[in-house]
Amino acid sequence: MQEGTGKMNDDVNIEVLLDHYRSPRNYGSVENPTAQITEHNPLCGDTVHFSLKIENGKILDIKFVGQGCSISQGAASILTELVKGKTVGEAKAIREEDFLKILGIRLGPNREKCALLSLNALKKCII
Amino acid sequence: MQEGTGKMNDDVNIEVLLDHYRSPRNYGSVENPTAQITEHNPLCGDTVHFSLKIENGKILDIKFVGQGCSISQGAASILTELVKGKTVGEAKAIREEDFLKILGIRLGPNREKCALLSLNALKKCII
Amino acid sequence: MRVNPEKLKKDFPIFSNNPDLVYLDNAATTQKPSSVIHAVSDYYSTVNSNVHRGVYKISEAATEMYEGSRKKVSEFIGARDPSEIVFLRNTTEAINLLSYTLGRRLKKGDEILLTEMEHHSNLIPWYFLRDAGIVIRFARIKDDFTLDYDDFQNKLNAKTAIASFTETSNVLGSINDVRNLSSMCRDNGTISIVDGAQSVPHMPVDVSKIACDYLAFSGHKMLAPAGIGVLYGRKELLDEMHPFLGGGEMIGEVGYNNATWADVPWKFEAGTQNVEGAVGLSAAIDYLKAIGMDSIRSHERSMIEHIFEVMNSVEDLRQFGPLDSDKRGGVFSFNIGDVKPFDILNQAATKFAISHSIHPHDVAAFLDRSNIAVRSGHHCAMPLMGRIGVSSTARVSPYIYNDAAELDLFFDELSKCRKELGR
Amino acid sequence: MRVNPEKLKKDFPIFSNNPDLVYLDNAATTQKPSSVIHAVSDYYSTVNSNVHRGVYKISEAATEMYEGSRKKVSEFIGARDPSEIVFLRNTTEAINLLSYTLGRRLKKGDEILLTEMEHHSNLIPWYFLRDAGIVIRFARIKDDFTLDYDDFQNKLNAKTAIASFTETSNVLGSINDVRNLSSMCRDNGTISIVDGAQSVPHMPVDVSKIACDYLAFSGHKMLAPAGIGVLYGRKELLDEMHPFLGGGEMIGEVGYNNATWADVPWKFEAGTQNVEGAVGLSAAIDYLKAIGMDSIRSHERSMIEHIFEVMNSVEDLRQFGPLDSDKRGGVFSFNIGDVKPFDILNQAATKFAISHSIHPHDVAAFLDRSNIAVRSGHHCAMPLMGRIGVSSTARVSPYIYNDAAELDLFFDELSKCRKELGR
Ligand SMILES: Cc1ncc(COP(=O)(O)O)c(C=O)c1O
Ligand SMILES: Cc1ncc(COP(=O)(O)O)c(C=O)c1O
Repeated sequence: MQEGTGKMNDDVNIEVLLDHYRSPRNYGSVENPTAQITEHNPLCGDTVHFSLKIENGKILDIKFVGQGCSISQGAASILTELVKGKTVGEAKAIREEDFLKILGIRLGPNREKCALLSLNALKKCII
Repeated sequence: MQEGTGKMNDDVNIEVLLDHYRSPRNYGSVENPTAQITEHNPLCGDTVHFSLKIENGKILDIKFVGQGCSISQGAASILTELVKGKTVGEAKAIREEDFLKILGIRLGPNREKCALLSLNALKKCII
Repeated sequence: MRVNPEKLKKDFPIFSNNPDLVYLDNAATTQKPSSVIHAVSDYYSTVNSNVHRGVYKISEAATEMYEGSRKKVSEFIGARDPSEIVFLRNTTEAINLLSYTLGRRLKKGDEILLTEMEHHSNLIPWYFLRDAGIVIRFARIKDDFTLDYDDFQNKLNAKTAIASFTETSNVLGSINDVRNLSSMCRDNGTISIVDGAQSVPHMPVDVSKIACDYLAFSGHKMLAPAGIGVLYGRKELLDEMHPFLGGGEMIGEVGYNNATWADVPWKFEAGTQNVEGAVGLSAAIDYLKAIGMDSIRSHERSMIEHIFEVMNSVEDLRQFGPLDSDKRGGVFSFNIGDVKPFDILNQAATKFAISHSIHPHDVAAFLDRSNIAVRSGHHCAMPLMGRIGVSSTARVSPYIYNDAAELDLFFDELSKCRKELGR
Repeated sequence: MRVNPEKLKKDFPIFSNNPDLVYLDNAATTQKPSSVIHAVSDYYSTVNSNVHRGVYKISEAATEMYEGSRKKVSEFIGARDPSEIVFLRNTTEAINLLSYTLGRRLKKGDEILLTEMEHHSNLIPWYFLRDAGIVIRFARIKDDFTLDYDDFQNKLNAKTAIASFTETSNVLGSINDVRNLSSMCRDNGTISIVDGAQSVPHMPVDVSKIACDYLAFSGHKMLAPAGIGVLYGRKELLDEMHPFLGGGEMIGEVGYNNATWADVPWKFEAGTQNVEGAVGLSAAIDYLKAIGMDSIRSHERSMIEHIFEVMNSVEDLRQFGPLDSDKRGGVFSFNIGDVKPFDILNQAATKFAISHSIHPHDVAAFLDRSNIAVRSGHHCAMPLMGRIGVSSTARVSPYIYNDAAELDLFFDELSKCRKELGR
């Protein structure tokens, strides 16, 4: 019961995430996006909006705006860096487990929803 | 938990009830009844049918037919003896507690329903 | 593994507190082993909290337990994914959920096919739809108390939107071939619903093999607490259904003028969840799996075969159920003499008709003197009572903690009852 | 009697197992005292069985406990008769029962009056009726977070068939004068429904004084197990209602073509009852009555007054609820900075808007490091979140085992959180 559940300081990567939260990368909106999506987490109202420019199956640009907790917003920022320049196929292939591993922080089932909000939004948007 | 619950032999009166069950009094149907009712116990399908001849507010005759367990049928027989000759007002005044006391056997809440079937039927019928 | 009732019995505190208790009413509800009782009280004593929405340790832990139980249930019945498992109160609620939500889409003249051996919980929810002009039909049972599959097939027609049938009858013990029935439904484009209340606790049940659309069952009949039950549904079907109860947890977004729903299964779990119930159910499944569902089925088969062997020692005994133990669960309904339905004309004419029978209530009360707990009544299957020509029956339904010696004791007392109360 | 949290805490095993736990999420669910935990496990270990239909000792005993619990509940809330108490799963199910059954009688254009501060469980069930052309209206809340009674009165009109309102808001802590509201309803010929989920556990609630038509509440928010809740309804009204769930126990007689219903309250209790839940609820009521509901109300009043005294020590704190402790339960919702609803245009323009606020989830996660359990999110009241101009809040809701020292610890940690996470 004491393990694996939201102890924010237990993990080295929490600082990386918090840095993304405080200074989000790729924040804003792509002009003339070819795809965009707004997604909410009903748990708490965490919101992310992604706008993308995709050409020939490649993600040329991706930006986000959003509002919510450090985990949802930090994860969104990290995700933009991760998929920018990748193909749509590569982005779609990122599994939930993979992304959680990349974030590298241990989360309980409830906070996981925050962390996975942006990945799920992105996947819905690039179907 | 061990008390008051259907130990058929604990009570002296059980023999009286069983006698009524085996040799029911007033069994049959009154001819040209002025009131009659059929009532079921949904617990088990116990059924009683009462037919009555009431004149000037007095129960001149009452008979029953029925089918069911010893308690429901014995109680019906006892009830006919109890109210025959009484006024409707007197019959209506018999409370559940009173009738259970007259039966004189200890019953749990589930078997009580069997014992009270006939009293409830009679009351509905002479409203 | 062979079921060892004597050993298992030690796991159930009720039997140490009532050493003489011969509990033979397991079709109504089962007793609880210590592991289940402790799972529930440990939950209260360590992580009790609201699931899904708490950003703190005990809530995360409770959520893991709750969703872990869902996963365990899904594996137990062979579902493809935990999201196909909806936690509800019991079988009754599950079938009502279906009648209310699927019922929304039906139109006047559509038919629902049931069988003559259904429990009220698989009758009344459908009867409600009659107000909307839905027609309810019943597949007949045969004289040997098995389902008439031809009649079922014949009554499936272009209008049959839904068929709902029990896997094991709680009165007759008849085991229906629900795989066959579901396949007939599929071929006919009819939704198939299996009432698993009396099968899931007693034998291996695998929805991937049955290939039904829905399956409902209750925790309290399989060693778990009351208040927790399960609706399995194929994900594609659950996805497109309207929600049933509205409230907390089942929503996506809500404004004053609009609302969207959460994904399944949460869409169907409005209000604060019975987490301790799910935790108890998980412990119950662990207990049952350790024994093995195949072993449990074998044990109950041996119980009913033992009953078949000794039942004729009781004079005037009538039993109601298939005599082929391949098609028969452990349930044994019987009467002493003919306990006919009430018929006022007949009754008045034949003077007093009880003489050749003992009412099942009197049978049960007599057995209770020896601490043998059996059920008596209509078993929430009144129409079936009429069908088999009785007003009610007594019923014995053994489980893993019952053995042949207990059945022998039961039959001994039953013979005494026949002598003392019969005429 | 004064509530002695330190002493009471010893009755709750979760606190001996988690000595540092500061549990402040009681509006979500409460912890369970040993007396409740033991009532449940003793039930399993002594008389566990099916109620109402068993003609054997343990079933009679279980029935007495189940119906005894009903009697206790009826006295606890001042009902005239136990038959006015229906056992259900929780508040959510109770309100859905009403929306489904009362909804049958409504016609297009009929209105239902709610308030802006309702929980999803008192919104969505009514929203479902919009499909049938029913109009939902909302009595407004004022800037001081109290209900606007004039607006409620104004919105009651000839078409208002039903009004459903909470006694205490689970977000704002506002206590509504439900006696007044019910009287307005009665004068208007409108059915009144009180959501007592947040009041019955926290203060004396007496339906004979409120004179409402219905009251709903949940066991798990008042020390009892999950899976048991209560609908109180005036007998005359319950009598004439259509049943909700169909199944075992709720019937009178059933044939293949027809069915009649049992008397209330059993008409509404389809399926195997959660007897252990009722037994646990009974033990919980005993525990609460021994303290006294007046004392509990006083304790919570002192808690919220203490909060008012110290809350300003935290920079940028915004609180959402009436500042008059006469009109305020123990619930305390707050944010650090402005946690505005998401607005994409605004968001992109202001570059990055989180700078002046800390998201409630981060607040809760921070507090969790010190084992302080608080809720964060929309509290199943999304529309209200919009109304008070936030996307979500953090919430503290003390109960009988919480004291001022715990609140002080909470505020200390909150100040640290403000420093560490704020910018
Ligand atoms: C005001 C209010 N109403 C209704 C509910 C729903 O209660 P439950 O989830 O127990 O059905 C809650 C709590 O969740 C509440 O706070
Ligand atoms: C065949 C069958 N279906 C449904 C039910 C209803 O189960 P529950 O009362 O747990 O909802 C039962 C048992 O009561 C049953 O035996």
